This record gives sequence, C-alpha cells and structure tokens, in this order.
Amino acid sequence: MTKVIRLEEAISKIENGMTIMVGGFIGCGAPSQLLEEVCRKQVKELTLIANDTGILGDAMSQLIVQRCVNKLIATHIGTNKETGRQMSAGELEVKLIPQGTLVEQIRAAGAGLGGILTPTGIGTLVEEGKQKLVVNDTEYLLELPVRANVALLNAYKADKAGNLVYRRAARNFNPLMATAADTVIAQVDRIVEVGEIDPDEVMTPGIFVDYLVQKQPREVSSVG
Amino acid sequence: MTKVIRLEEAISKIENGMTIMVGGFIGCGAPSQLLEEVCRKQVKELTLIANDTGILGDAMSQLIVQRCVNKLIATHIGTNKETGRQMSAGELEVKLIPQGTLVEQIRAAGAGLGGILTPTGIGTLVEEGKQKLVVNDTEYLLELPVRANVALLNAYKADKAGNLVYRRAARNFNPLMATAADTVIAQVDRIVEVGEIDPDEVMTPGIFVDYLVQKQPREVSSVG
Amino acid sequence: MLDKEARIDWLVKRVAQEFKTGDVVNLGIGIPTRVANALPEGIKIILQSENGYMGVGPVPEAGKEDPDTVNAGGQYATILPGGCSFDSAMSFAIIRGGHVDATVLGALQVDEDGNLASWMIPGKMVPGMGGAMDLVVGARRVIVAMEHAAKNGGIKVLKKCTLPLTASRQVNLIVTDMGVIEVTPKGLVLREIAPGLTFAEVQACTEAILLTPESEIVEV
Amino acid sequence: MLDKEARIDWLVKRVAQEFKTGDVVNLGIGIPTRVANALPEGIKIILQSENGYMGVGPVPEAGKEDPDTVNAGGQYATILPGGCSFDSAMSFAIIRGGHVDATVLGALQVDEDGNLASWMIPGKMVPGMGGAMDLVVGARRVIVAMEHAAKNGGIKVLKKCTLPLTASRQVNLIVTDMGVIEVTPKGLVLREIAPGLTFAEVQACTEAILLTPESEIVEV
Repeated sequence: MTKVIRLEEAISKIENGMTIMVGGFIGCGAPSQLLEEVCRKQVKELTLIANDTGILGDAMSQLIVQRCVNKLIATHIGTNKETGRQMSAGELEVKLIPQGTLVEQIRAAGAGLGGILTPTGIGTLVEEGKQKLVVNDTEYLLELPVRANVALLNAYKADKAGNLVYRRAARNFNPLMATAADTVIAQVDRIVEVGEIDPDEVMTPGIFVDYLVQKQPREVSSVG
Repeated sequence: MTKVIRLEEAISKIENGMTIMVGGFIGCGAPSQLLEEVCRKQVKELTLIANDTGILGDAMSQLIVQRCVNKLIATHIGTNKETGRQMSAGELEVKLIPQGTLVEQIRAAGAGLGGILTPTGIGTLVEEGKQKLVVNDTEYLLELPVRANVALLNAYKADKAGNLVYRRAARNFNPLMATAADTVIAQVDRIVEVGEIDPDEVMTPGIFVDYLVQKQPREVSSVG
Repeated sequence: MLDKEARIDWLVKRVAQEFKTGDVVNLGIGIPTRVANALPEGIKIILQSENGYMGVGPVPEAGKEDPDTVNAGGQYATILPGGCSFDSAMSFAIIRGGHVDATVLGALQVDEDGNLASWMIPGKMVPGMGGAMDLVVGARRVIVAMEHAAKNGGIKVLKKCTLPLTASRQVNLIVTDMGVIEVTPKGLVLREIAPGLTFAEVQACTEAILLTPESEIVEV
Repeated sequence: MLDKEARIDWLVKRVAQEFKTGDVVNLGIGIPTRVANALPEGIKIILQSENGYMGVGPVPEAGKEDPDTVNAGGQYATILPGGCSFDSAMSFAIIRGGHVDATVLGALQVDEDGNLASWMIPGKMVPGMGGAMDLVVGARRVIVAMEHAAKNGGIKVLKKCTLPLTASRQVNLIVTDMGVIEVTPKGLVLREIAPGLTFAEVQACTEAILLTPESEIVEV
C-alpha cells in the first residue's frame, strides 16, 4: 500500500467546488506539476488558499488565468495582474490576509486550536467583522482556523512513508499546509526508500501525507 | 564577539528571583551541566518553567532538592517525589498545566501572539479563572503567553553564530523556549565554525541564542 | 475464570484488535504499553511518543541504549525506519489536531458519560496531567485499558466520576480484564465479557448500569 | 541641491547608519533593499527574508542561481554562511515576536501619529499586504525609507493618512531624500536636512507640521 501514485490519479482527488491549499511563495516551492494537471483537467469553482497567485505565466498563475478559481484567500496578488483584473471585474472573490495571520490560521487548523490572538491588523481594514480581545492592556484580533479539503505541496525529498524534506526558501507554507487538509498530496523531486531519511532530517512527518507524486524532469528549453 | 562563554559566566546571568525556562523531558534533552552550576551557585527563589522536575538524582531534580525554586510551572511532577513533598508541605508553589497548553503558551510568547484557544482542559480544574470562548459551537479556553527571563537549553550541535541542532527526543521543549526568553543560553555537545551547518539543518535560528557553553565530557563511572 | 495475569493478557490482546494497519496510536504507560506487542498478525500501526517522535520501536538491546531516544515514560526506546522526530509543538499539534487515530490509557475512574479521571487524587497523589488531557481531547478515539477494579477492590467504572476529571465526555471504549464496554449516548454497553465471567459478575463490579448489546437495561 | 539620484543615495546611506553590528533587519523591496550595500565600514547586520531564511547574501553570480533560494520579492538570492532556513510559521514568529530589530519599508503615506499606509489605493491598486502588516507591528523599530514626494508631486508626509492603513502608530523614523524625520509623542521632528535644502523647503513638501530638534513649532 504505497503512497506513491501517478499525477492523474492524485489530481482526481480534487473535485469541482473544493477548497484547496497550495504551498509556495511567488512560485518558489509551489507544486508546479500538480497545478498544471489541475489546469489541464479544468477543475472548476475552487476556493484557493495560498500566499499569492504566482507570477503571470507560471503554473500557479494559470489556476487564475484558466479560471479554475472563484474564491481566493491570499496575502499578496501584485505579481499576477490577471488576479487583480478578475477581482476588479467582479469575476473573482478575493480575501486578503496578513501573511503572519494566514500562517497562524493554517497552523491553528492543523494543531486543533480554536484560534489565535494577533496584534497584526489592529487599527486597519483587517479588523472588520472580527472579535477583539484585550490581554495585558494590549488589543488583539481573534483569528480563526483555516483548513482545506486538499493540500498541494512541493518537497525536495520524501521517503515512501511520506516523510518530507524541503529545501531552502521552498519550505515556506508547505509544512503548515500539510497539517491542515483532509487530503495531502506532495510533488517530490526525489522519492527514497523508508529508512533512508534520518528521523531528525524530516520536516513533515509522514502521517500527514496521503499521496506522493514523482516530479518529472523537464528538458530545459534552450534560449533563442 | 563570540557567543561561546564559560559555564560560570553563563550562569552569572541568572539572578535570584528570576523566572527561568529549562528544556528537557524527564531528563532527556535537559541542560544538565548548566543546571548543576545553578545549584552549585545556589541561585535562589527562582520560578521554574519546565515540562517536569526530572528523576530524583538527576541535574534537573537537584534544582528542587537544593531549594533553588519557590515557584514551579510544569506538566508532570510524578518522577521526582521531592517536588510532591515540597508542594504538599506548602514549601513550593506548583502550577500544573497540560503539556500541549504549556507548549503553545511558550510558543505564543515567542511568536508575539496574545494567546491561543485550546479545547484541552474544558470541563476540568484547568478551566479555573480562565476566559472561555465559543468558536463554531465548540468551547475553548483562552490560554495566555508564558515567557521567562532566561532559558537554559540543551543542543547536540551549534555553530558559533548560535544556530542549534537537536537530536531525537532531546529536542522537545528546547526550540520553543529558545524563542520566549530575554536571555537564551544553550549547553552544546559540539560547537562548530560558522558555515559548517547547512541552513536546512538548523532547528533554532542563531538570532535567538545569546550564549553557548561547551558541554564537558564526563568520565562514565564503571558499574560495581 | 482465568487467573489475573491471563485476564490482563486477554485485555491487552483485545485492545490490540481495535486497530488497522496505518493507524497512528499513542500508548500510555503500564498496561497500554503492552498493546504494541499483542497486535494481530499483519497489522502494523504507527506509535507516537508525545515527547517528540513517531515510529516507536522495541526496547533497545542492552548496550545499545541512546540517551537521546527515550519514551514519554523516560525509558530507553528506539525509532523504527520511517520514523521521525519533532519538537513538542509539532507533537501536540499532532495530538490536539486530530492526527492521532487512538490513544490507549489507564484510568483511576471512568463514568457512563465517558468522563475520565486519571491525573490526581486530591490530598494524596498529584503527579500532574502531562500530555494526558491533550491526548484525550485530541485523539479520534479514546480507549481506556485498565483493571476493572482498583487494587483495594474499589469500583472504577462509575455513574459519575468523583475525582478531578482529565477530560469531559471523551472516552469511547473501556477495555478491562472483565470485558469490553462501549460508551454510547444511551449509556455503557457491555459488548464482550472476559472468558469465564457472566454479565452479572461484571455488573457486580461496576457502579454504572451496564446495557446489553441489544441496548436494553438488564435486570441484574 | 543634489540631483535626484544623489539624493536617493544620501537617503540610503543615512538609513544604513541606523544599525549596529548584529542587528536583525528586514528590508522591503525597492529603495530599502539598497541599504544592504550602503552599511558603514565594519557594521554587519543580519538580514531576514520573510519567505523563510536568515542571512540574506548578495545577488548570485550569473549561472549560479538556485531556484529554491529567492528573496521575498521573488528574485534569486543567496544565503550567507551562518544563515538558516525555516518555514513561514517560524519566519513570522521571528517577525511578530519582536525578534527583528528593524524593518525598513516604503510608504504611500505616513502621518504625524506614526500611521503608515502602504498596501492599497482603493479602486486602483490592491496588491495586498503580504508580510508588511506583521513586520510593521512586530519589528522593534519601523523605518520608512522613501522619496519625500510622490511621483506626481503629491504629498506623502501628512497630518493624517487618507489611504487604508498598514498599521496604526508604529512608525519610528521617516528617512526621505529631503531629510530624517523622527516620530515623537509631540509630533514629527525634522532631525536632519538633506544637503543643499532648507527647513522651509522640506516643510513646503510636507503637510504635517515639522518640529525642529528643539521641539518647538517653527514658523515657516
């Protein structure tokens, strides 16, 4: 009963109308091949939770361009002009959240917390509709957990038990999202046998990960 | 300006009456040589925040036996009978906290959160004096941040910039406490040059760590 | 009737039948720990140790103990291939976040509402709750594994716990050396009786009223 | 008066004088990024990148770019020896938890109460706040580094911000190509004036009333 499955089978777990979380930060650490398959399959009416919507042209941006998403929860959309255009045209519902808050909301969902108190956003539009609490004379916003049906992640290395290792800045939201979705799918550069990763090297325990997809090497197109 | 200092100099940062956090879980991952020096120096009236008070005879237990502590915040004291004795005799103030709650309280202090909502303790004595909030029809306790003047940690490896690596179950509370004290001191088995630890291997960023103390090898006493 | 040790063996084996391959399980100290060695042929579960790792293995051979690898009871342990270590925040995120399929733990008292008392006897024994409160609230299934009666003969399966609670209404199953009791909205249902015992004998050692699997109140 | 590029250079060098060795600093995109290359001789600061690492180094040589090592603006970057990588939870624990000594960032508007607007112009430009709101609330010191006037000549240092705020009352210092302005409980104090300018010239480009270092209201 291996966790390693084919790309098409992995993406078949995502149904129209689902909420998905996608790791990555302006493309770095985003599961590009999983996203390409979501676009190819034309999954629709998704709610997308991600730091951003990539740079116009990359795999993440295509989720928006190809209109797979009708609701977006993100921290920054400035690097993909199409997201702003669809938002302004009323075609895409967008909820912008401070990055540190989104991180904690995802973590809270994964960790079974009912919410966290953050000072971020006090005195700004972010306050709207939220409960405020005062602790030790400081005002905080109560921010609630955020979870998804499916998380799409990118990892550098995995063993067949699903233990994940990330590399450099490609880690970002990936390990948090691994804890906060019903189904967790990771695209991995290198899949190794159980026992080949030292216990201290693991960044996401395998119990969180349902499916692994081997990332396919691509030919680098020569310039000119 | 190195962070590596002598044991005596490190422990001189702790003054009578301070609040200290100490890593470790029933001795595993506890900074034994730092604790021995606290006892030797007879620092007094400490508030101690730790998972437990060790096993009678080990370095952690000696903090209690030698009466360095007059207030204890812990999750479990069953492995050190002297702690229970002092508590029953009214000599030591003890506050028992669920382990997952203490973890999040320390993390909240380090992460600038005003508190977290946990379901743990609802319907028990742990509720007493705490604010309850209902989120999505579930009751939660609001638990507040816990921080200290000084954190005493144990790590397996460090570079001279203070980046720490822990080993196996000796990690436990150490990385959390590193974020939640004004002064952070780590006892380290192996101190290496800056650049010798891969960025992805680091478990506690060096910016959190003020001082490193080289752990001294001890002769293993032969049995019998 | 079986002798005491055989009854405990029965209990341990019976708890072990509750799992399927891949389940993430946290075993408490004492009787619950023995469940790891009583799994049915072919069933492989993943054991979590709340002090910070996944994939608890067997006790190490003499001379191969690693001081950095101990279990939550402080005893030397091992980590199996495919296991991983983490800090206490991740450990309790796993526990509280519903990522542990079952926790098996002992009890001082348990009652017909699924309340559990396991962490203190006021004025007498206050070891602290450690990770138990989080485990009982967070695990998907809470299984109490204990001797049916206290050492002094005192009754432990009650109408209402009298000791301070570990958690309210979280226990799903009570497996003792006398039988297997499910906590249901109607009350405690005695699903199985240990070899050689009768329903009446189990009820006689139980304060709470036990229901038969047909869920009717039984005249004792 | 210096030409525009020289005035920006002055601004960047002036911001760089605010740090001491060992300071943990987060630099925003644009003018703030240039501060890294303008530090006084012998001063070494530690740069944090909110997407997940500490110890931001110089731009990599051509051909040595690592797709996993980019800065928070998405450009290729490097990690210096002694640096370390982490997830977004740790990154914002560092930021929100007060472990960043200073953040340097641009602004659309800033006012005499230390309010900052930098993340949106309603109906026109809504890129989102990214990590800015956390940085401004969490960093021990918030330094705004920007051109004194908007490209269209509009005034940016106001009595009261009119755009949606990034944070309330968090700005400590405003360094522009015209001068260095400290936010104090009494109001904005013009501590330094860029070479070739007069107090009156700076005030003329500023809606908020500027105070002299002697903290008296100046007749312009």
